[in-house]
Amino acid sequence: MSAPTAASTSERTLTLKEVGPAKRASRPDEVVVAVSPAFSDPFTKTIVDVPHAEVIRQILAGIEEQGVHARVIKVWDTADLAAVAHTGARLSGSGISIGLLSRGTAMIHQRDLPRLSNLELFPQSPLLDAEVFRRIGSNAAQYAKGESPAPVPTRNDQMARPRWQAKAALLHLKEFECIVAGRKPVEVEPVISRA
Amino acid sequence: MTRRLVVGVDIGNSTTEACVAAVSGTSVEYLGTALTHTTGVKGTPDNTDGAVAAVRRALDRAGHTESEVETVLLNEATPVISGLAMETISETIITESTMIGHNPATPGGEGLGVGTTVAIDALSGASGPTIAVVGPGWDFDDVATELNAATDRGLEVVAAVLAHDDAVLVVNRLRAPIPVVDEVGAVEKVPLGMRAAVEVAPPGRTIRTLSDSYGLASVFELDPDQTKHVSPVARALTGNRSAVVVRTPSGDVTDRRIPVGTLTLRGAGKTLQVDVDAGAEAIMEVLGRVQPLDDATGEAGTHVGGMLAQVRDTMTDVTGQPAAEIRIRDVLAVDTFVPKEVRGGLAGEVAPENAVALAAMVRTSRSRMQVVADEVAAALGCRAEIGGVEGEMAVRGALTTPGTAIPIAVLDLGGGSTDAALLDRDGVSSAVHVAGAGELVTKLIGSELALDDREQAEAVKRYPLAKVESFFHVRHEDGTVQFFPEPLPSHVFARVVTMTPEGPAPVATRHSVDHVRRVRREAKRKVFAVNAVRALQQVAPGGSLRMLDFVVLLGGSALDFEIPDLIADALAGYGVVCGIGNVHGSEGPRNAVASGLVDAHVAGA
Amino acid sequence: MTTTENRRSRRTEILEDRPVNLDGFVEEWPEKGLVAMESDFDPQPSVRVEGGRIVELDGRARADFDFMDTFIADHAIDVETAEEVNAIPSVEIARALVDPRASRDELTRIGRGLTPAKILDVVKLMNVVEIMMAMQKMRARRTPANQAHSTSAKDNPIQVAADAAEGALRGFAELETTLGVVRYAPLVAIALQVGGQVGRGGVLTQCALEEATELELGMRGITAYAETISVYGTESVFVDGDDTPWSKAFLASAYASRGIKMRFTSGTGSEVQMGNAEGRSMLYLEIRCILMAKGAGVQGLQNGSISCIGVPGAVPGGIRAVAAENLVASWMDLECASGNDQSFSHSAMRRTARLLPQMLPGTDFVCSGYSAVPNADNMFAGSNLDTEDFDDWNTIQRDLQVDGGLRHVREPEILQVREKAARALQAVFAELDLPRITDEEVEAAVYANGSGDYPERDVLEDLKGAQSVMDRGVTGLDLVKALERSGFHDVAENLLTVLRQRVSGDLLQTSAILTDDFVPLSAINDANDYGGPGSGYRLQGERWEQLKKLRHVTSAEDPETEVS
Amino acid sequence: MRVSAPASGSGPDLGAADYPLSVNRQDLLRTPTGKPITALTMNAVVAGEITAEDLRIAPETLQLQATLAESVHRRQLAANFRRAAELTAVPDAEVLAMYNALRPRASSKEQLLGIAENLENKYQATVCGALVREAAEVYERRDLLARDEED
Repeated sequence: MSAPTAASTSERTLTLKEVGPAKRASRPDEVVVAVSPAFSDPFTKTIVDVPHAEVIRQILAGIEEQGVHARVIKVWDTADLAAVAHTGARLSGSGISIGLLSRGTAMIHQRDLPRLSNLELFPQSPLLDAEVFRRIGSNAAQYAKGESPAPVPTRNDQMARPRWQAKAALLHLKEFECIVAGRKPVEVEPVISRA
Repeated sequence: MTRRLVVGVDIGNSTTEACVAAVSGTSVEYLGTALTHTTGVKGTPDNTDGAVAAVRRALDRAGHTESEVETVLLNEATPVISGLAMETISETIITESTMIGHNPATPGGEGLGVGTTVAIDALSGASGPTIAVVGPGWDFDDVATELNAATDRGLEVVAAVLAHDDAVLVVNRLRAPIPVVDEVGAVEKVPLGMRAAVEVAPPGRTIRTLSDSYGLASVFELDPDQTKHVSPVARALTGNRSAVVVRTPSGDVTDRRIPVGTLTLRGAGKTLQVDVDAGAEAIMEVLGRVQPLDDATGEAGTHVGGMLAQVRDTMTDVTGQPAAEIRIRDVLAVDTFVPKEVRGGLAGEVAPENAVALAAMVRTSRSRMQVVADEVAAALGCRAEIGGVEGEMAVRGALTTPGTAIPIAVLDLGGGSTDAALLDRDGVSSAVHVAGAGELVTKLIGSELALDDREQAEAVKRYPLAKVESFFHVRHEDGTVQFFPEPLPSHVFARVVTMTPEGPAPVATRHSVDHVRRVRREAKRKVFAVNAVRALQQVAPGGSLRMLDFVVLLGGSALDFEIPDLIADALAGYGVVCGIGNVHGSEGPRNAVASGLVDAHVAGA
Repeated sequence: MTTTENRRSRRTEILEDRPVNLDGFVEEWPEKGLVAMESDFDPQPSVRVEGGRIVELDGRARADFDFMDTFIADHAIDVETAEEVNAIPSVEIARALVDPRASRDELTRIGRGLTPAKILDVVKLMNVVEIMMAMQKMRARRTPANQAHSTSAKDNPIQVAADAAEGALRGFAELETTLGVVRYAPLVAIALQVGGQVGRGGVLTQCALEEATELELGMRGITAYAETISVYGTESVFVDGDDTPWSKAFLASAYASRGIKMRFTSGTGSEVQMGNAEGRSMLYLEIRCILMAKGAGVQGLQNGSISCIGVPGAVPGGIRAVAAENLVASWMDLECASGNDQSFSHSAMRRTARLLPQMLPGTDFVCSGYSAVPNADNMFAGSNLDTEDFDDWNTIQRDLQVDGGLRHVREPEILQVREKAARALQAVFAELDLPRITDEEVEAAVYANGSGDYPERDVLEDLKGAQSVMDRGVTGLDLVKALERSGFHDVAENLLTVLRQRVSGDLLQTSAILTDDFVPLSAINDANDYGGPGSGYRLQGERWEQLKKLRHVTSAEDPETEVS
Repeated sequence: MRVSAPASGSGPDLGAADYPLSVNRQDLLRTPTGKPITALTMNAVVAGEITAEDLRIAPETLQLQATLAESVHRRQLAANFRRAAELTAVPDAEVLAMYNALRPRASSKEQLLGIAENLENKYQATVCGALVREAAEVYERRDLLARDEED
């Protein structure tokens, strides 16, 4: 069987089209994906160059494959992962959310948890690839269905520190620059197009 | 009358108990008890450390010092070693990749599609009803685009088989939905150009056609001979929500027995042999014909032989008795099943294979308790003597349970063996040890649930189950709901948990609470209820349980939340009063032997 | 393909493949504090005293003080001398730091009155060699020492005991452990203590945990000191860490009240890493941490960026700033455990260069965690140095004639202490009724390198045993009794002597360690008296003879043989 | 060189030459139970005469170490030892509870002042009490007292 077609490797781009203020939904079969202020604009890829288009596409695919509905919101007034994720969880009909920072760091959160807690945390952004994002989406959807998914295995690399610690700090600072204090979260429609 | 400080010590298989008493004349005042792990194998000099530790700790609790102790009383403990082994005795094999029978969590579409298997990148040359086979590396968007394009060209694409977990995604993007089975890891092994069928049932249902022999016959236009041949395939697919069957010239699904060796049982003047793969019932039936068992051996070079040899070697190490003199005096065989990956499977299919678990038990006549007594005496600077045989002492201790009377039988439910003892009206006592107890239960639970963590299997055995339904409530296995004022820890969210004293602990399983509970209770029943009857029959007058009036349960497993009930149920038909020991009306099922030793000492003095 | 646009030279390809290019480097961004020590956004030094109180600090009036300013002004700085010493031109102070004729006492007197910005102003004038010159003089204890990490990826107590014994024998004065599974802590802490006292009587041990458990193990005498008490340079990050200078100062007194040695932890880069550097340079914020520690009255500080080393390591001059922060800790008269304790670079050359500014002048603890286990077993996420580097370290000591606190030990001696440590722990576990240690495990411990070389433990039983240690209230004294009863008289005596030290409080004084003869050696009775060439600590005599030994040295007498 | 200590402690004059006390001034060292440090022998341990309580530091010893620290110009270290001397009387659990109460936004001003009073009145811990009072004041100014509604 041959390799995938060339089309699949061509770059996709992501636009987050604002549709209005993010509201609390009541449908129990949804997962909210909450992204940080700089996600998709001005940043377009994670710390290890996974395009944001692919991050969102894989997370949404993971959710859809489980037969669960997804809603994407952008959080403007904080770039703290736990706060971003918890904002999403409080708006989510199922109470389950995925928080995402521009550099790729991710977290699955639940409405009733304290803000600083989480269901699953993926702190090592350099180790997150498309496959992991798919599994994060899939697990979040399974939590929403009341199932018990096996946690996505987290990886660890002692040498991530010398390679990525400073870049992560830099991306973090840049993301902070994009915070709009006092601006409420906005519901967005992810538009993914192929170049 | 002088007051003397006496300590009774019971060295058991896994725990050593001590009980401090002040004795003056015939009056006994119990001052304190303590429990430690037994050091070394019961009945060997290694026991000294644990015995001394238990005495010291009990004294500590009673507020006394070593120098005040007059006598330490030890039980005559027979070394008992138990061994466990488990052998899988059946195996499912798929040849020529005939079948994909795994149960992906999320297949796509619904219905049955019958056609010829074609690789997705060869669709342009295909014709007629086609089943697309999609390898790894294909993105779901691209798969959907290809399939839609093929349909637009007029190709009749009736189903698809995917490597990745993409079925719902692909179906959602097709203009005309088709049944799709996904997560087929070894999809490249699917034979191409063959007639095949893909079936997906609606959510909550199971497939109808491919799990039925005549359904398969209709799909593949089989004659009666061929239909006989495919019936194992149908059987293997029963209960699945989705399946793929490929018709190949000699493809097959077989279910074969694995020879794992022969067990030779000798006793009652007979020597009988039984194949272990014949199953537990056959083994226990043969065992019944050679009671009392003199020895058991396994065929050399087989797993059974290896296991029995290992039990014997351990015994040689601890007693110094030559291996040739060591006798295996009891065997318990239990039927179980082990989830195993199917050989030849394409998607990591797992089948529950039959297995037999064996517990074997060895005894030796050569107890070395006198050495322990001498060493204890030296360490504590007091007298130490062997105060009695444990079975008799246990009965004596059990008799202090309010509401009991002679004749009385005790059942000591331990870790490695289940022990029974009887005191009859004539004051004659007898005792027996049978193989299989708590450790075997843990092993059965662990393997049937495929838990690779013994801690979790142990927790499933010990504590009731619940499902964490939100951060603030759990549903217990009996259906009741419990609320919590503080949120539960996040790692138990949505999981099946054991309700341990430290709070809910997750069980790494996708099975429901009901399933886990069934496995747990069945494991306990297969070991303890069976052994209770077996052991009591060996001490009961004439082997008849009806001759028993009172049965008292002792030992750690008597504290279990359901084992006493399971045993009581098993004994209910014999008109026996069965309950949990409460030594001296206060100690529960603990300390029967230790306090029995003190009582015997006082009575004899 | 015929385009040459993307063609690279063979040499570029070779350079591209060098390990150093796996490290990450970033440009400075001073507005956000992503800058080592030279920033236009750091405050200018100033101080004003009114009515015995500091009312202005580094350009900020008292009404505008954040809690770091308040704590430093009220606790760290000598009000009587502040205006006087801050008026001394920075260049004079910097030169005095380097000048052997200026005494350490005089410089600590000046240091006691300086503001954070003034201290920064001084060290900014110094290049890395001058920083090393100053460190040589300002280190509190005359004799340098070293600290080890002794951990196990499987939290295997037998491994920790054996590696602790070997580490102690190789020369580490302090041993630190931590856990993968926190509930294992009591068993691993016991193993560290027993193994350490087998390797060399008098070695001090520590188990890094959350505050309450760490304090409890210390109170019981199962561990001897504590270190992981983190402080930060901005108010917001301090609060994010759920502490304040007052809570940490109280905790410092709590440790001292139980006779337990303790030091704080801080380091450059932590604030910017957390996104709240308030526009200050990394070193300026670290100087605030150092003064906060000083004001709390804690005897010492672990600094040198520690777990944030990837941040200063990625900016220009970052490693110079790290050397400077160690210097400032020493100058402020604190014990300094000087970093080099976290994985730093893919490049062996860079790892060594990062180490030299502490190793060459010597510090109180050159590494605040040299991994005395393979890095794969290092539960502090890997160190700058591990067991594979022992022979390199010993050779560098011999080449440059510097004392980095370690020595080469012949294998038979190492095997002997590893076996004894495992046996002693086996006996202690048996005495305390803890899960059995088999002879097979002891045998494995003698010859093992990492956790994979040991038989698997029954984790469930171990965790039950660990819980029973806590429930039964087992103390250091119980370990002494268990060792004595099981015939390990010398080890029992060693441990009892260490425990007795907490009654005297001698180990609470600055930079205290215990010698082989159990004599407390601190900045009081072993005060650094460096005064230029020929003075201070000199590697000579018996110790130098020790350090001349390596694994393979050709005999001069008989060149066909080796001495070791 | 012998430096005389400032008069803040009431114990003997101590200087650098007295250090280490465990070697040079064993005469000054007692356990909280009143035993001389020389009584902490292995024989005594084996005979069961030593308890964990004997292996703690006495407040008097912390005052001695404070005097020593002052003699070598370590003012803050000495102050810490004097606070520690006061805390020897406070039970372990209470020490930890006080520490937790001092964490940011963990206590109201009244709660902190209550802790200070308790330290001063129950344990005569005036130096520690002052530290807590100071914290209460700074926390109020920096908005670090407990808030009614915590998100």
